[in-house]
Amino acid sequence: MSKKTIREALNEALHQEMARDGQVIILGEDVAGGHGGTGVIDAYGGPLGVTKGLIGEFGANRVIDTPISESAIMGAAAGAAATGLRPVAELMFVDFMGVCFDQIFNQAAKFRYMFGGKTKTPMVVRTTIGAGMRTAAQHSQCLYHMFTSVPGLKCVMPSNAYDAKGLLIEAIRDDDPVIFFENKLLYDLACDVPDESYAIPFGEANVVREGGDVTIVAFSRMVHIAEEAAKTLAAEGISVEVIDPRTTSPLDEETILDSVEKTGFLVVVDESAARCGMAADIAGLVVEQAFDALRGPIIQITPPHTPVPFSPPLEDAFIPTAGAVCDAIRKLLK
Amino acid sequence: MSKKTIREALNEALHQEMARDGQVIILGEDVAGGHGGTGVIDAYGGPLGVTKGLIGEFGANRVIDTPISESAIMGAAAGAAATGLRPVAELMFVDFMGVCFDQIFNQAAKFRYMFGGKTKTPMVVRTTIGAGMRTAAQHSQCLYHMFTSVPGLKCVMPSNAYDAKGLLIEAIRDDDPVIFFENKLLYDLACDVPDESYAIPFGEANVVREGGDVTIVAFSRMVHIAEEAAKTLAAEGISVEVIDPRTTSPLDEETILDSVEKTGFLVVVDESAARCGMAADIAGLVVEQAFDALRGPIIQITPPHTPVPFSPPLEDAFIPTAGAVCDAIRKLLK
Amino acid sequence: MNLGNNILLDAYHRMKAIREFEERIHVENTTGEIPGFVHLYAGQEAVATGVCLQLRDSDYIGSTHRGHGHSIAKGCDIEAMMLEIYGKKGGLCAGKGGSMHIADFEKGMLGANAIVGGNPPLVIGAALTAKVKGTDGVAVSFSGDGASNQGTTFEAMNMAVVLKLPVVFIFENNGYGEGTGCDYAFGADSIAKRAESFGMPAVSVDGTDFFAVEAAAREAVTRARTGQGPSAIEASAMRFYGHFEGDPQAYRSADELVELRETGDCLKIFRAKVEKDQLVTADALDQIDREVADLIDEAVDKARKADFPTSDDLLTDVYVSY
Amino acid sequence: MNLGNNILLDAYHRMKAIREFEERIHVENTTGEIPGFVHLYAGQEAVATGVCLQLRDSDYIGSTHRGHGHSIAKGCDIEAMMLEIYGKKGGLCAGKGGSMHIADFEKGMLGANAIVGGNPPLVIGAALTAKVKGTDGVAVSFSGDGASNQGTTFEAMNMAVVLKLPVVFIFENNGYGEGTGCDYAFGADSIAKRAESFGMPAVSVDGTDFFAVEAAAREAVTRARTGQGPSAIEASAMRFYGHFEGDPQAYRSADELVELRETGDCLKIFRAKVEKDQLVTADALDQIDREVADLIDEAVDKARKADFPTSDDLLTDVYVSY
Ligand SMILES: Cc1ncc(C[n+]2csc(CCOP(=O)(O)OP(=O)(O)O)c2C)c(N)n1
Ligand SMILES: Cc1ncc(C[n+]2csc(CCOP(=O)(O)OP(=O)(O)O)c2C)c(N)n1
Ligand SMILES: [Mg+2]
Ligand SMILES: [Mg+2]
Repeated sequence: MSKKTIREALNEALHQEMARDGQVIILGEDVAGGHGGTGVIDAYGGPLGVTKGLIGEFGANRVIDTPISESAIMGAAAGAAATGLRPVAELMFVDFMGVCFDQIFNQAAKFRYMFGGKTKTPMVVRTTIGAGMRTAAQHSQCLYHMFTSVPGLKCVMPSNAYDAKGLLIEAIRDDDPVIFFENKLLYDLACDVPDESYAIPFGEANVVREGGDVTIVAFSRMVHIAEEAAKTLAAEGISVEVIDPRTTSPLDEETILDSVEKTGFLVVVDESAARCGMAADIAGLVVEQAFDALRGPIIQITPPHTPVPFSPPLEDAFIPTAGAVCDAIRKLLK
Repeated sequence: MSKKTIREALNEALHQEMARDGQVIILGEDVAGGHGGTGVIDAYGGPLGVTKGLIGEFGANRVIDTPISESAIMGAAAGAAATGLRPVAELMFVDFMGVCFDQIFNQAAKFRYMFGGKTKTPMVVRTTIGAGMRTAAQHSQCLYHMFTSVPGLKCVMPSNAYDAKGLLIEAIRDDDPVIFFENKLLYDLACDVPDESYAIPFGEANVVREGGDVTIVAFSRMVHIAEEAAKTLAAEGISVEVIDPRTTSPLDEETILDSVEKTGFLVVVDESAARCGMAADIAGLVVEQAFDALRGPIIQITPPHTPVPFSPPLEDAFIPTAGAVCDAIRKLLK
Repeated sequence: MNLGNNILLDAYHRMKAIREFEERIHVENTTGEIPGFVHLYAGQEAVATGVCLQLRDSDYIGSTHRGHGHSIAKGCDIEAMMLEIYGKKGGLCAGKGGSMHIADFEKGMLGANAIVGGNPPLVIGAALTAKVKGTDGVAVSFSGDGASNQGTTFEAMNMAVVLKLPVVFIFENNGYGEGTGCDYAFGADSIAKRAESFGMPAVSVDGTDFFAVEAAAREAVTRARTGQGPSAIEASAMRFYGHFEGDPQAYRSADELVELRETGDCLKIFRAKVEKDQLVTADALDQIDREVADLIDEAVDKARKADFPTSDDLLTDVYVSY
Repeated sequence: MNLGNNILLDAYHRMKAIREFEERIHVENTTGEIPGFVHLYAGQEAVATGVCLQLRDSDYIGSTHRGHGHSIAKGCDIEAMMLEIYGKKGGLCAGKGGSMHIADFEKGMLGANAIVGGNPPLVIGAALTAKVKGTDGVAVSFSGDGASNQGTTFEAMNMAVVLKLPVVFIFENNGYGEGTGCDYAFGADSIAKRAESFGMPAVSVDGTDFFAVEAAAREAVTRARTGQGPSAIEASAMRFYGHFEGDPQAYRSADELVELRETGDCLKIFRAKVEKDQLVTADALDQIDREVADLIDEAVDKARKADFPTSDDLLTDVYVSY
């Protein structure tokens, strides 16, 4: 056990799974990098460094650099998964889903159902999400609400390094297509992570913080915003329960509903979308399943219905803040 | 004024707008059809007949058959819109969004914002939605929840011929990118439609039926399912208000909230998705904005979280039914 | 090369089975018992057959919306296919897929595909499996002339060359994509030449000539199987029926259709050739005709009588586990 | 063809302005004041300039993530660009777009584009406008070697040929897509040949030779302007810096970078040529150097001092009306 960043934890998970199972392969743009250049191979190791060192250990037959052709990458992963491999494909930024979504949502996601249960598609798509890096409208989105709405896909979004490793190992071993969302701003966040291999089951929320007055459900980096808010409010005597579902599909409905039964108040903090996003999804679940427990409106803290702006003050105003969460909760409990 | 089907109403809207404004063009696969064949031109007039006759009147310079290249079609429409035309592009089935979504959600939708308000993109994407035609998992989806979640897009889904004509004319005249969702099962549905041109503003819900006991919000074909349920329940003494928002983005929040203030109960009937769909969106809105008026849980009647199945009994079980709506309301009011 | 009696009879059997299957669906479709869209493959039988004859069960093919022919040629069970097309529980996909999604992984049939250009990326994935595992497996993508203009198809071709994958891209040029002529929708002169410019060998063949398709496919499949990378074949053969059943085909002249039946029928052409060269006897072919007719009769009969799935089946098979 | 003194000075001014702009951002970026990703165009100036010299304000170009050079060559205001890159309210896009989204419709700059392969479909749309309206407008798409493998790019090429649109596709082969060599990612031998197989004239030129680019672009733009349809140009010129600022470039050898500066500098090559042939005086070029240096100084200075937008601006400009 030692402190590892999310980047390191993911890299370790990939190393361990590739060593364990020869069917696991990696493919994507610059997952190694350097092919066809005058410098060294593994020059990138993934644009954000997560796949570094894998080609050295497992070779170019299993760590496969591709052209910039996302439909071909996702299709190759799906086709390989259906015929006996366990590909981990990289979609560099989730914002690029628009050039390859068909292979994910119409092909991989639907194979098993369309074919009457006669196949499985054990692939993982690793992709990055999140605003805050000043990368503007086409490199900062979360978009996991769209994937969550697709039957046949599983959606995973770790908020810390321990979960990142355990969930990625689970994703690789899972027999269904899994979309694994990594928040760009969290890669350097470290915590204690066991050296040995372990898997965290999907559909089991992490109660990050227990509390009795109000429930916050938050995803990915927003978990940290929620925790920050919870700490501030604790000093004011407000006891906040923070739930990190970790996977949106499957979703641990029970933990959320139980918490609201206890607190009577719910705030959802989510970066995906102001409309038809995860916040609405959770609110809709709770007002249908736990109405009698509710003692006030369900508050959705999301970005506004705008693209992600470039300029720092605009982007900062775009992303949900702990301050906004605190304000909402204070108002709710007044 | 005479009875017209939705197909005829849409065709008339296109005729009138093309005649009125030389900047309006149509492009897509087989919007005329017959080019390069041994038979006649306008052999298709749109795969579902909506654009029939237009090439005869406006010529191949303005009614443009394309290769099967949806990214190029949507991109061409966006690029043309940004440079001075008003393209109406056809995406034959919304299920094909996966091969061209980038041009819609990252390009057309975001131009204005990314470019600081210095451009406009007046394009319409006409597309078909809906299960019930036994066309299975890749030709039966609704998916408008995904488009609704995208800032910069407007989303329109008429449920009758009168609205179809007025909303399509509005869409063509609108200066923002509009996605226009036509339910395949409604094309032959007729009602009185004025011969002259008229526009229906976006963001104004149609209260299809007034009632005091419970509010139903329903979209596209589900409006008819809701009406059917309302009729059945009326005979049992339950007075149902049925709201057809007609556009999901912008959304007429006020009409929905006012209705729930009056009735205290809400059921959302929607075919788009069981997760992160329009039903959750509306439920989330209402539990945040009209909590105090709510007298019971908000019920979401949607298809299950499965792809659309092919076999008739399965597909019939997949689509929300009036029976299910009635049951839910009876239980709610008990 | 001399193919030998058994192979020729096998080829004729597959082609005839496809023809009979499609002709029969054309008839049965009018009863209203067949749900949804069907796209018939009749006229193009020599292509699927000439190609699939080169393949083993462990090789994979990816197909299109017009997939019955590929499925039959690859060895899918005809009865189970017919049940699927009727939406019955005993169908190859338990009634959940229908005509546009017939798949049979045991037979190396990766699936019909209702997205034009949907299958080429998937097929390179199947080829990648063979390459990574070091088997001598081959994967074949069938696409139409229309699909040859879809971006996904281009990407798959380039990636196959880059990764030197054991793939063959078959482009079936049947003259039309829906109601638009290939010559209109295709900017260049030749699908084969365009494929070649992606860095792989490519040829054009007459898709109504089984022997031409067979020879080209043999070469391409051998190339793939021996680690020499991808190739492409453009095979031209018109479809006998409309784009889908119910298509009035106003984009085609009556003359075209008459001439097609006269000069473009791959079964007639095959029969004429093998009888003339005395490669197989007319009797043997007649015998196959009868067998196939019985087979299809029985398949339709069983499909009509079989049970539908029930609403209990709606929620199963979405995930392996959830 | 003799270009004349004015044109040559104009060309040098544009190229030098691009170079200075990029070199300066390379330096300023280390201060931490420039938000986000920047991708520098230095090394490829002759391409943007040789092409954009053929264009009018009413013609359109579509660009990439590496778009500063195209923007400057097309006439975008340098100060407003710099403000945009610094995220300031007075920027060309009001600070909402940044380096990867610079656009200026008044100048026919349809936008940088952060999606690889994003612009070719849009550019054919601009060309469609010209065709439908019957103007003699032209639209030019700039793409990288990496983007040449993206499906959207292929689709745009085919559609442009089918509709005979006034488009020129420029492929800037700078040897790399991110950290992957073009030779690896590209299955065929030549981007130009592949483009040609789509049914349009295509040539390869040395992208460090302004005169070669200029001549090829003139021919292609004239072809488009006179209704003869699309063409393609592959122009090879390496980028001087990393893929993005901060890229350690381990995929490139030190030798490559040294040699590049020595033999692949389009500005040096231009200067040597025009001075040797006595087309313009060294003085005149030096004068431009000074002007440009001042221009960029001032732009950086203004950009640093300018105001950021405020949170009030967050919600505006999503829709024309909502
Ligand atoms: C992405 C996509 N676009 C459009 C369609 C509608 N569509 C189905 S088949 C077809 C024509 C395909 O033509 P071709 O590839 O030549 O195959 P053929 O039908 O001739 O066998 C079209 C346009 C689709 N299913 N998917
Ligand atoms: C669809 C998509 N895929 C991947 C990326 C990430 N990316 C940005 S630039 C780039 C390399 C592009 O290479 P090339 O087209 O040669 O342009 P260059 O950077 O050399 O100018 C990549 C992979 C992206 N922005 N969009
Ligand atoms: Mg065809
Ligand atoms: Mg490059």
